Amino acid sequence: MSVDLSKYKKDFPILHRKVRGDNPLIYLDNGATSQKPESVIAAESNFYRTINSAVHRGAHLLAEEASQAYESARENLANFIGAKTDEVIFTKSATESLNMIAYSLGNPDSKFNVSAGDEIVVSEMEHHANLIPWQQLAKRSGAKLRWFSITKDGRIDTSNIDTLINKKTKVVAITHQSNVFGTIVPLTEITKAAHAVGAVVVLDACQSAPHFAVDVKKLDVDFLAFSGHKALGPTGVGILWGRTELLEKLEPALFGGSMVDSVSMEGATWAKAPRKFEAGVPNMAQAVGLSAAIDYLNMVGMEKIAGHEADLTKQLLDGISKISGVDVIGPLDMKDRGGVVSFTVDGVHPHDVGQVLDQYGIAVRTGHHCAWPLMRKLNLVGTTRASFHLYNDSSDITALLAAIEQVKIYFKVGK
Amino acid sequence: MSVDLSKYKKDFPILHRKVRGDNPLIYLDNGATSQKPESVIAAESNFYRTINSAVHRGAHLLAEEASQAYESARENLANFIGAKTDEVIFTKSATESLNMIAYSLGNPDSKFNVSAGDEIVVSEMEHHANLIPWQQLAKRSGAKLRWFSITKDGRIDTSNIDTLINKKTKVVAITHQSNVFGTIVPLTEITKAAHAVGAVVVLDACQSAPHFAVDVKKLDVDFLAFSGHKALGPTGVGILWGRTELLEKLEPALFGGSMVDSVSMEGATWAKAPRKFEAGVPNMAQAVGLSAAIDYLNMVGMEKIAGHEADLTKQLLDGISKISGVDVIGPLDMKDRGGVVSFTVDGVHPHDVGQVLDQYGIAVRTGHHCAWPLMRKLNLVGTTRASFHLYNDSSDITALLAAIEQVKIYFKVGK
Amino acid sequence: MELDSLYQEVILDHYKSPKHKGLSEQKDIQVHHNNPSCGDEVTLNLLMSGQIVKEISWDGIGCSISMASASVMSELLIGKSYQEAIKILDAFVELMQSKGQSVGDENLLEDGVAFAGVSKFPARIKCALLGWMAFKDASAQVMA
Amino acid sequence: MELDSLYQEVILDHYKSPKHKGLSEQKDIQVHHNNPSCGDEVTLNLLMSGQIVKEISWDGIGCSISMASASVMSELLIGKSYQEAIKILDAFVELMQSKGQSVGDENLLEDGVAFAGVSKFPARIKCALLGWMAFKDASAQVMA
Ligand SMILES: Cc1ncc(COP(=O)(O)O)c(C=O)c1O
Ligand SMILES: Cc1ncc(COP(=O)(O)O)c(C=O)c1O
Repeated sequence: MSVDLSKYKKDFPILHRKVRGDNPLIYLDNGATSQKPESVIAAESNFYRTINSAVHRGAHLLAEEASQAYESARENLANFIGAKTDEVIFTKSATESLNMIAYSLGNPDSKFNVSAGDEIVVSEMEHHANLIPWQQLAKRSGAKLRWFSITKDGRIDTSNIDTLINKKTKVVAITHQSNVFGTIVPLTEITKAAHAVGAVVVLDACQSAPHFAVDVKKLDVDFLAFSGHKALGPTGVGILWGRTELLEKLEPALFGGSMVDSVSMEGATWAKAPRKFEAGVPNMAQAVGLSAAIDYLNMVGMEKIAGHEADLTKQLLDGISKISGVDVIGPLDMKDRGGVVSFTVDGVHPHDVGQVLDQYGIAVRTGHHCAWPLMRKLNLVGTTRASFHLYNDSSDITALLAAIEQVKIYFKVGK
Repeated sequence: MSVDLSKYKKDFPILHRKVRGDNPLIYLDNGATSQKPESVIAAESNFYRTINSAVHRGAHLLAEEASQAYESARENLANFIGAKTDEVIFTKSATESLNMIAYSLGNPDSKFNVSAGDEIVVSEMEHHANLIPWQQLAKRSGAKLRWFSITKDGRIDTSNIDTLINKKTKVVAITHQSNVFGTIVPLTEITKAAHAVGAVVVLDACQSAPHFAVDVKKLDVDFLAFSGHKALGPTGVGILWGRTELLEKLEPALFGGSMVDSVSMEGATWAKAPRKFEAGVPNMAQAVGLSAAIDYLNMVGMEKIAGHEADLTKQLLDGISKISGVDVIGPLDMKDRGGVVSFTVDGVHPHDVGQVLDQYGIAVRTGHHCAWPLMRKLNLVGTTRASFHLYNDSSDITALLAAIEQVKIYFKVGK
Repeated sequence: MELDSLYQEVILDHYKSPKHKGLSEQKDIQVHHNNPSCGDEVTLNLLMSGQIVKEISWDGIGCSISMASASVMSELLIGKSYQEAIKILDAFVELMQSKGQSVGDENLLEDGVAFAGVSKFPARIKCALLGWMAFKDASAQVMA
Repeated sequence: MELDSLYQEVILDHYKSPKHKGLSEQKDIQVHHNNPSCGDEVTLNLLMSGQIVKEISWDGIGCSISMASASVMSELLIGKSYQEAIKILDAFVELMQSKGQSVGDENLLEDGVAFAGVSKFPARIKCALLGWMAFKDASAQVMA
């Protein structure tokens, strides 16, 4: 059942690079950011070369064409996640998306506003981007921040869900897939509990939307965020999706041009979503580039990408299990698990592991992965993390496993 | 004293386009966004093709190179505005920069925080991006928003500056150059008055920094914002500059990865500026692209650009003064005036003016220019605005003047 | 010239001499619609008599397209039944979305077919629809 | 291999058997420094006796470079005058910024020259400086 996606690798110019001497680049840091196919790079360039102008503003041909391209990008993104077009908001990143929604939910003029006495629920394995904005909202509003614990194998402990999510809960903000463990959360259980008490669910889809099919209606969440740059798209663009009924009831968080219905010196009223949430001249070229990335993902097929990444994950888990002194952090089985594998090497700091791998042309991430509370909980200084995308292949895993053996030799592990 | 920049036009691919039949594109909508030279487009593409990876995060060669490119871009931007490197923060746009600083100044944990009883001063000719964030801060904090009036010829009326800026004033947020009139504000008078009462000055440099030399030290302001896309740079990147001493005392507004000093489930502490203000994987390719735009501007020379735009402005003002039924909105003289000219045609709505100009390949902006309160004040439904950059030339003005005559004929003005 | 397909003589005539402009005292309801991207505004008074559109009066500021369209709309819809009015409105909206592919049903739309060319200028479609949307909103509220 | 210029034998030795690690009771001041991008941490106790660095003890978690560097730093600076210590510190910082162009002054830096290779790896410079910056901070506070 192995999936062959080898023909796509040639579309990614950077993967032809040699690094550290004559090593071909083996890029396994996709959890941090993904590489871009030529079609995405060209989409951004072509925008500048042919139709660049401020959308929704000018009375001229370029503005018409730019607006058309920008709004088509929105439609394409909406289809990608099973949403309505006007529910998709272009932001600069998932980080901005999550901060925006936290500000909006905390605005006293929002119909749905978080205030003192309310509770916000997150988990111990959130990325800082889905933790600190909620800490800050709690601080501003007087609401209380609570969280799901993590089990030893890196899954969310839902044993206390009935008390954790209760009548005071207004927001449950949770990651779809852990950027440290690769574990996929039991979302149905969580959305059911949240909706039963009238709370909204904010999903951090940074590590899921770029790697397997995500449908907001099927997931039954209320808000969703992800970054374009992890989904083969340009840097500088992210997505915030929200249900129409909720977007209508929320105040925006960023104020400026193109988001108003009317303005006087004393105050302003807002346009409808998505405009309301997109103040200023937007990141047009990046939105158009992200749309090209979505086209590329659709062309390859999200099912195939997920299958391919599962194959690679299994190969790496199997390989590591055969190396003494090297431990996987997170589940060893393939159940509810994406293409992210964290591991440690006995007595060798992750930073040093990464440095040796780099010498062989292998790019991984080392450290706390912006999930510092999780590292403390696990009593780890950090991990080394390999994470995949469609252009990785079995030979990358073989090379990684061989290089891990070299790490052990270099640092005399077990000697 | 006329400046010839004609050799640079070829560097801008979009300017070779034909529009609406066989008309060469005459792009006079630079106040909304500027066009990009090939070197900027290439800088962004090359980032993706050669070194794309998450800055400050990976322990591998690409991450080293990307971090180096990103931080060099910061240094380049800092030099461009006479700032220290660590004072320059990459945002997504001027709109974000201005919103961020408004949030930061309103955070009760900021040493310098705006609260009830304080006053915020703006002007009647602010762009919505430098008005609504302050309205909202006033609303959140209980502070009072006050403003400078505008004289009939589009200048700031400073006659009441002594009462307007007083001991209660905490922030003066002002545009450097009006995006409607092209008028440059009397900044020295304003910064003196503000600093005398201990208020900070936030400068909206959207229409100045891309067009003439701006030095934050000489201007003696405290914060400054501008957008990359108006300065020949990519979309999706802006600058927020702030004085070191002030940045140190401010809480950030956007929370997430790479901006922390330490994080627990209960709370977090922040890294130093600029990191503190750059949560998440940044818009790296756009920052690098903007740096290439700055290189381009420096290569041409900001003095030459300003001189060239002054020539074009004078030509247009002179030309319009000779057409009956067509009026310039804003000063008719060249004193303290940049390359933006707003005008009206008797009995023809700006939208219709723009449409006719478009038919001749001329791209202008029509409407309220995101300065709605100003339009109300002037009793105008809007204006038609021509705005320049270095690639415009005298023949563009000649074509515009001829097309304005056609507007009059088409709509039978004066018949 | 492409421009002539946008600015039909009929449109310029209605712009210079708009019909039913100036708000009448008699009304069941008043609505205010605007187009924030260009600042165009329309205030519309509607008086129904049972199922029949008895009177439409309006005022506003805006470009030739938005003003002429409000004028044509009021002339067309006054005296029609609510059902007929909505049918005409739907036909007009469809024409606007036709991207220059439709000439419009002259029996139904009368002077309204002059706006066929607008559908080739995406930025102007909102202008042409401003008055119509105000009527749609007002009549829906009265008939509710 | 380029890697060997980074991980000199001296560095790996100090990493395996760090000197002055373990916080001593005697101190004028304690400082805590960390490197948020990788999570490395150092706590440093400093005891001065007049102008003389009497004792440095430290604890921490981090990579081989940061731990070995703290070890080398404490060994080097104990017993030196404040002035000498700062001179050595400045020389070490300069070496780190040399982008592989300097081999370092062995008379001044002793084992510290083993870190010359670090200067070719921009991401690791912060690691090598962690303990040194903690000393700089602590001594400046005591001497202030
Ligand atoms: C004076 C002024 N301020 C602020 C802005 C907002 O810039 P942006 O939309 O790029 O954020 C603009 C341009 O739209 C402007 O002209
Ligand atoms: C799970 C998760 N959430 C949020 C983020 C933040 O994304 P960005 O830095 O692109 O805003 C990331 C990636 O860094 C992530 O992996």
